[in-house]
Amino acid sequence: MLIPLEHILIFSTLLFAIGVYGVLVRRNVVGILISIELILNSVNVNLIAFSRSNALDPVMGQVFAIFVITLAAVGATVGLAIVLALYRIKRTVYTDEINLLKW
Amino acid sequence: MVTLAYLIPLFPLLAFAFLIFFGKRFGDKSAWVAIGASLLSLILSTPFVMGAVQGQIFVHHFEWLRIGSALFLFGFSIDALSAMMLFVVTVVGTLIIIYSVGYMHGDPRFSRFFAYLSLFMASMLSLVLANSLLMLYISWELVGLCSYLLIGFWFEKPSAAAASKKAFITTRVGDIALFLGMLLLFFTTGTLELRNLNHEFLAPFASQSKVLTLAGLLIFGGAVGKSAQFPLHVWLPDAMEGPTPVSALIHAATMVAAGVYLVARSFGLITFFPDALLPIATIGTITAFMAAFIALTQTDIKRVLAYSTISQLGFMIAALGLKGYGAGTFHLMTHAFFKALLFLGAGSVIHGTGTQDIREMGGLWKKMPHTTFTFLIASLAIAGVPPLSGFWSKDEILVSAYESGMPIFYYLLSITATMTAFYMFRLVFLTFFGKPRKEFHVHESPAIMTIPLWLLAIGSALVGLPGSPWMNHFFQTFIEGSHGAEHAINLFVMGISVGLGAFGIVLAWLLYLVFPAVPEKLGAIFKPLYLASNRKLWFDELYQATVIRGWYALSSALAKFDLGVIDGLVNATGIGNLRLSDIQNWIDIHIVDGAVNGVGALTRGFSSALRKIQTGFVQNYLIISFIGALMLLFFELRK
Amino acid sequence: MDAVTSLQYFVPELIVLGTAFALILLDLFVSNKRLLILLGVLGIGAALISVRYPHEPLSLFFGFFVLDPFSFFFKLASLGIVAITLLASLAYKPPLPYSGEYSALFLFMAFGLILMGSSNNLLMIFLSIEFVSILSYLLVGFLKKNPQSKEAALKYLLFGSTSSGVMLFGMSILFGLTGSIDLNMIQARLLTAPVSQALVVATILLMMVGLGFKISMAPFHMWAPDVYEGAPTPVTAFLTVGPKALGFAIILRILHTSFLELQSEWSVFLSVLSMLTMTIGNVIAISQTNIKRLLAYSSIAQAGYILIGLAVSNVIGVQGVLVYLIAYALTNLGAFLCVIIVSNHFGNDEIESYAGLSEKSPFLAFCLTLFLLSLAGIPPLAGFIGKYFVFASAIEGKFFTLAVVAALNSAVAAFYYFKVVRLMYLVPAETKEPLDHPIPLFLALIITLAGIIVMGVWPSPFIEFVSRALIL
Amino acid sequence: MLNHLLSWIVFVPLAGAIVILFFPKSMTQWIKWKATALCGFNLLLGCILLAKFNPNVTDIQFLEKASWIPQIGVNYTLGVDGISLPMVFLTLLLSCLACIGSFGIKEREKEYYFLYLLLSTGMLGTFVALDLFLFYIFWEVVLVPMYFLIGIWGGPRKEYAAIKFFLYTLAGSLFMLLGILALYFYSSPHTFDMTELGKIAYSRTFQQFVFLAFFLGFAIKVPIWPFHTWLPDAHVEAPTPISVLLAGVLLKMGTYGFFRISYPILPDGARWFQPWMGVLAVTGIIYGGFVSLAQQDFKKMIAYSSVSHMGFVLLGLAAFTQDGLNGALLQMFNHGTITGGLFLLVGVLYDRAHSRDLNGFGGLGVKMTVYSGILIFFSLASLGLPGLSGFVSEFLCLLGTFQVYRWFAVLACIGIILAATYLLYMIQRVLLGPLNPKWSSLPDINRREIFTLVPLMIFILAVGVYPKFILEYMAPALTALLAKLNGIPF
Amino acid sequence: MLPILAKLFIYGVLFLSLVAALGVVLLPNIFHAALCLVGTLLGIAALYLALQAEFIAVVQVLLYVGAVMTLVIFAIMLTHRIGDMTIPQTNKQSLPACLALFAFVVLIGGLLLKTDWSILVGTGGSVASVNPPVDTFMLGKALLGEYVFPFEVVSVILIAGLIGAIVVARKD
Repeated sequence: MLIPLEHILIFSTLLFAIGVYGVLVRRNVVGILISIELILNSVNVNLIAFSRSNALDPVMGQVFAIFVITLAAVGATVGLAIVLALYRIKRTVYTDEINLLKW
Repeated sequence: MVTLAYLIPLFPLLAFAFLIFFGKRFGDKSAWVAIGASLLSLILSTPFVMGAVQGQIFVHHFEWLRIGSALFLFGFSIDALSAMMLFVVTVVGTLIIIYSVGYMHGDPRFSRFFAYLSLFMASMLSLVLANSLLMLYISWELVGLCSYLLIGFWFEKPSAAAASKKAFITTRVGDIALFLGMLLLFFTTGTLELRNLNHEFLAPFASQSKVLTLAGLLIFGGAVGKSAQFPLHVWLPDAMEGPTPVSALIHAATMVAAGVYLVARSFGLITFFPDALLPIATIGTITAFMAAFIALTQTDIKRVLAYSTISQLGFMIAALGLKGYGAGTFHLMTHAFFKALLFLGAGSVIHGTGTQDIREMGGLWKKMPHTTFTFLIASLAIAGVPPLSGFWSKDEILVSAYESGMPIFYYLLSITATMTAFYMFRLVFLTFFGKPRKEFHVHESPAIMTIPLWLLAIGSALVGLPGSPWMNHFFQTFIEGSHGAEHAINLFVMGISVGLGAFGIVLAWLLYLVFPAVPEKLGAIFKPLYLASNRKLWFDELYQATVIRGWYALSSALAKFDLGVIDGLVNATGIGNLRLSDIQNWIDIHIVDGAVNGVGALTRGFSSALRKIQTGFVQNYLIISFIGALMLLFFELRK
Repeated sequence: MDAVTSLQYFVPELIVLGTAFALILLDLFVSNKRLLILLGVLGIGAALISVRYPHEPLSLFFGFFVLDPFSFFFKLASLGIVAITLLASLAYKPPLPYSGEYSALFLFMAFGLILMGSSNNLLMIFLSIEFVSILSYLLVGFLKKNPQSKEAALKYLLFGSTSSGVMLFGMSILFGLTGSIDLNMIQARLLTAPVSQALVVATILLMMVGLGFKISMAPFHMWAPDVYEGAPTPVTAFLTVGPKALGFAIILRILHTSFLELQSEWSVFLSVLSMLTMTIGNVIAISQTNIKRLLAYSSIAQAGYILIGLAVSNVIGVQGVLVYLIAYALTNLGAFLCVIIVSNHFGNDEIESYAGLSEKSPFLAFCLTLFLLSLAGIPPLAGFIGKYFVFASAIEGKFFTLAVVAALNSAVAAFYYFKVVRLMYLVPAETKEPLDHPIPLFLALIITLAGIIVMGVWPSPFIEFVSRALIL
Repeated sequence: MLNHLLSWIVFVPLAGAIVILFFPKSMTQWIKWKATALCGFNLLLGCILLAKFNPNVTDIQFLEKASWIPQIGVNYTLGVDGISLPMVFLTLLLSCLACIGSFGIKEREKEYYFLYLLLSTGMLGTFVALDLFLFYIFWEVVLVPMYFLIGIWGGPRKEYAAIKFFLYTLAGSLFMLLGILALYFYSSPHTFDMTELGKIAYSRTFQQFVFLAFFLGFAIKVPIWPFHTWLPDAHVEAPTPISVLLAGVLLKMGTYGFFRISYPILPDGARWFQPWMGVLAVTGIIYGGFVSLAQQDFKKMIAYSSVSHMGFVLLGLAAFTQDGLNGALLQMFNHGTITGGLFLLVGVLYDRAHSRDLNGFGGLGVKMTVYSGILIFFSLASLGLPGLSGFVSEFLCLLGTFQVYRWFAVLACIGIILAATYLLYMIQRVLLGPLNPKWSSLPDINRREIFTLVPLMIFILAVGVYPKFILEYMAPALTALLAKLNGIPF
Repeated sequence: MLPILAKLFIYGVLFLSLVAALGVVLLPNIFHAALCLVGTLLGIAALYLALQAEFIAVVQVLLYVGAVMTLVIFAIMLTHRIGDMTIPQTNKQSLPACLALFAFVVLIGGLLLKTDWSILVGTGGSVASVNPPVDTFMLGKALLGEYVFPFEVVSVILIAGLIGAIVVARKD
């Protein structure tokens, strides 16, 4: 491995944090969805890194990562479908304008 | 055969039960049930009285209640004192019931009246016969109940309704004292049996004199309530709201005397722990004097008699307190007769004139000869004119006071005796003599009323004789048993007493018949004194202002407290919950704001900027959750 | 066990999947769409019949699907819950669009729930949770032209995806720490390898974010009221019960398989969260005016009670989680069935609509009252048995503060449950027009009602069932 | 049937309730009579129970035991002893009378009688259950019908009163549940059986805590000052027959709990709490009396008088003496009959006048002679007139207390005076004085109403005149209890 | 020399990825943000290559950069309000989010750094590469062998998700 595991972990943690930040502050729902992709990617980075170093079975982490990517795709699909459906009714993609349900 | 004594109170009780359920159907005839019952009691009690006169004691009891080691026996024990009371209650009671037939004629609740009277007879008889203090207490309360019911018999009158309540509650204060005294006695000596209240039995408990003195005083407290002694005397004058036969029977002859009876009953206890004697004598004397003083200026015929009763009861109590056991009980008996007679006479007058105000009466003697004559006999008796009954008994009391070694008692009681003679004859002169001050269609009462009057008059005249030297102080020997004191005649006291009595009568004659204008002037001159007497020393006002008002004020204050504070607290927690809910809700609404404040780490300006954020905003939820998770992380990793 | 031999033990799941695919196909040909939902119910029924009690634990598909009494319990629970939900959906008004797909999605959901109950490694846990979540997002947003439904779906999706992202992050670190995704192996590795306990606890917490989201545990409960309110009522009924129950199953499995040695760590924060959850749920519920929202907060509070058993995690506590889940599932489904009938009639879910219900439809009011009483934990109904178990576990485990807080909470809870009861019985109705009870709803209502009464009066078989399920 | 007499007694009303559920609403007459007949039948069973009961035995009789939820050690255990028997009988009697008294209910009869019978089952079960779990279930079962009975058929503020009653009691009973669980888990082997638990010597601190938990549950039910505020509201708003049961039976459940659970199982805790019991009792007696005096509402006055009278029960309990315990138990019975009767009487008046304002009446003694006679009778019994039952029990309570806490007994006597004050004040305002013309056409009490009152009067009089006959049932069991309390192995 | 250059290159890529990620969350124009995401994803793919996970790298590029980004941009185009560029793209909770995340990074990062990962694998070296690189063949065998069950489950999820997505998003 070219770089120490710790550095990769720091990278993924930062990526995760940035992703969460995006989720927390992005007004646009699509923006939030792509921020979630950042989170999932940070997870994948971890998984791949660990599968090279610590895993009992090197395949394990990679397979996990593949499934994560797949489910991220499904999640994105479903999410975008819902966003589209909502946009059709409310003509908005801004979270702070989606507040019929409250209290 | 002895158990027949149970029947004595039972007959009136059955009469009561019969009358209360079926009385209405029998109308005027229902009275005869009551009369029959009390006659039966009278007849039944004769052998017991006779036996007691011969020195026999009848005892019988059964187990009423047993809780662990505490055993309560009910039954009767008839000794001299009970026999004397039995005699008085049955004789006077029967006569008064007969009299009532005439007096209550035409009343819509006629049968009810006799039902109550029967109940009273039953309770009073069981009080007299009771073998234990507990049973006595039970009967004691029951006579109180009858008194309540009968005072309020004409309950449509608000004053009667109020008076009955006042009577019951005031006496109940005394009853509580009695109750506590009873408990104290029970837990100290382990017995409530009245027969045990003698010196032999109490001897082992001599070391506990403080407790038992207190017990004695508490028992006396019961008598204070029941016998209308100072300071609980206020109920008795008001009790005159009841029908007059009731006043005669309950509030003159029997029930009020029960207090005296109780003190006489516990005489063994009181004398064994003599510290209690002085307070008793003092209360008695104060009552006697005070009541006589008030009686001087009353204008309501029954009220005069009521205060007179209080005064006479004070005499008896004082006598007992001055160790004049024979004197007190003797006066109890004589007083029962002449005071009953006085009340019945007054009843007859009221029946005839329709008023109770003596200022409106006058010159009734022509129209009501029987009433007048019997009334006069009774007045002479109470004024202590020899050889009528009152003379002998009152003289005994004065002798006791004289010999007590505390002259103040003697002086006060003597002055009281004078006042007694004065106010009684003021009453007699104003009512029956002089000129009629108002036109009435006066008529003499029917025979059914006058016959009891006459019978009682005979009694009033003669009942004192057994206690006179002519019969060798038979009564005193009888009542005090073998260990009774020697009775020498104190001629000095006797002379003074007769003189004072005569003085009172003459003074009354002068003031009310000869110079009828003088009393008013005197009243004006001694205005404070007059007012004090006329306004009954302001006892009612005082109690109203302090005790009663305080009582109700406390009550309403507590009620408000209950509604406001305790309930309020409960509701407040409920409201608080709602409030908390609102707050929580509000947090949900202004999530960031709330959370930010909650975290307390973010700047103020930022918080005010965040306030504008709308609700239902998913990223608010997310950040809350995220911060929550972070806090958990801190919480877990702080170690 | 390899994949082919595993299939013989996989019959119920295959039936469920087969029915689901069949429904998608049949949707093209069958015109009576209600029939499709009914078919879904029948499929579930068939699956239920084919379920066998595993006398010895089996690891199917190379250990990716475990068949043990615990998963058996949750399999039955999942199938039952989905069946009742489908029955409830049959009579929902307005009729649900795309009934075929709807029914199929629910069958997939049943499969997903079974997977959740049978997962024994991080990968399957992630997959099954994500599966159930994705289906849930879709079902919540199933109503056409209904902004609330779509909004709820979106909120659910955003919250859910983020939470599973956080959970995944935790899982990835755990994977790094132990080198394995198998729960048993993780436990073994944690015992032998010199791992930093702080980091392990941190990963537990990160995973609890995702799992806590599933069971609507505070502070990850915020989505629940909005989503429950916006979703179609049968879906709400399902969501308050199904994913929540299976969420508990997974938490139970993870904590008890991998992290039993760390119990002193997690039981503290779980008991704190338990108190927080029930208090928030109960207190906010008081001021609600919409019955669905009220029940939403109530279900948050109920999760708080169940968490007691989990936090204490003694034998009676773990039993309590399952017993409570049965009771809660029956009761909450029943309550939502009543809500469906009422909202079918009034077209809204306002609590005011319940005024005088006892006059219009005495049976319905009676049922709803019993359900609410059961939720409040009044004996002799199922809810009390559940509450008894969790209280008992707290007392036995000496979690006295927790017990007292729970007791106080129960009293508070009774207040808002009785708010509804009050309206039904104490407030006169404006009209006397009776409500109609569609047969499938009525049937489901009878099942749940009988369930809570029988379980309350004679809980023995249920407890027996639960204690058998806990032979892990 | 005789082998399972207690089960019959408990579940006959429940069976009746379920049957009623299946009858159409319109058959009101049928439902009404059926419910009454059931209550009467149950009372008959109660008489058989009374006849078959052996008063000389201290042990539990008519014991029925069956395994119910073996996994958590719950048994179905029923039985009566001298403590519960009077309560069972009282419950049966009042249920029957109040059922007849319910004929005045004119709306939603089906629901009413269903709930009424359910309530009966709950009350009876509470008194005969010997398994703590079962006890708790019956205890809670009482709450729900009560909520509805107050809430649906009550007065103007019924909703508030009903929910207040419900939440208050529920909160208390949840603490009791915690106490029950603690008893269970700290016994070995684990058991809910009250008799078995009575044999276990728990540590002192444990007993104190658990005693407090139970105390909360019971104190709210009794209600002991200051937990009493639900009572006036509930009483005032409840319909007459329900007030009767509330005062007559439900309040007894709380004090019964002390007799059945707190005292025998937690004697150390009880001893520790003894002085506070006394203080609360005396406070309740005086406080209740004073507040009662200030009331304008007839029912509220009687409600507060209940606080005062139940204070005597507590006082007797606090005494830890033979007399005190006997007095307390007897006072429970007597308060049930007396206050039950008073509530029936208020109901009679309310049905006619539709008012309970004490100040608004006056002079009814003229028009309603029989009524006033009966009212005076009950009032006198309530104020502790000797010869009537109230006196005997108050006397015993005071007798018991006097040995231990002399000043408490003295202070409690203020309560006796207060009782006279507020009751006579009530009589004065209602019956005496000039007749208020507004009420001049009120009919007197009718036969049905008299019929509901006469049995109570008979009991009041009988107990008052010769209390031994009822104390004979109670005394042996209480002797055993006292021995346990004083630490004598029994 | 070469390893150092490679190292520098990798670090540079990682840095740029982070910058691009920041762009994703910070850029006001959502379209730019999406493009930034592509950058991040490519950077991560490069990292995978460096970790010798070629298959994953390829999947990353194909699936993410290809499919997902297409979808995203498609959605942006469908829902974007033309001329709305002035609307702020971030909400007002950026500061608390910032602080919270800073705390999170410090906390978790600290824990991660404190952990001695080398001990866990028992090699003692600072740069641990104990596992051999996984080639595509091994992955394929695993996916259709040991991991066939999750693989099939994912396929079911995909179907169900797609059907559901169509139903939900469908115009009617």
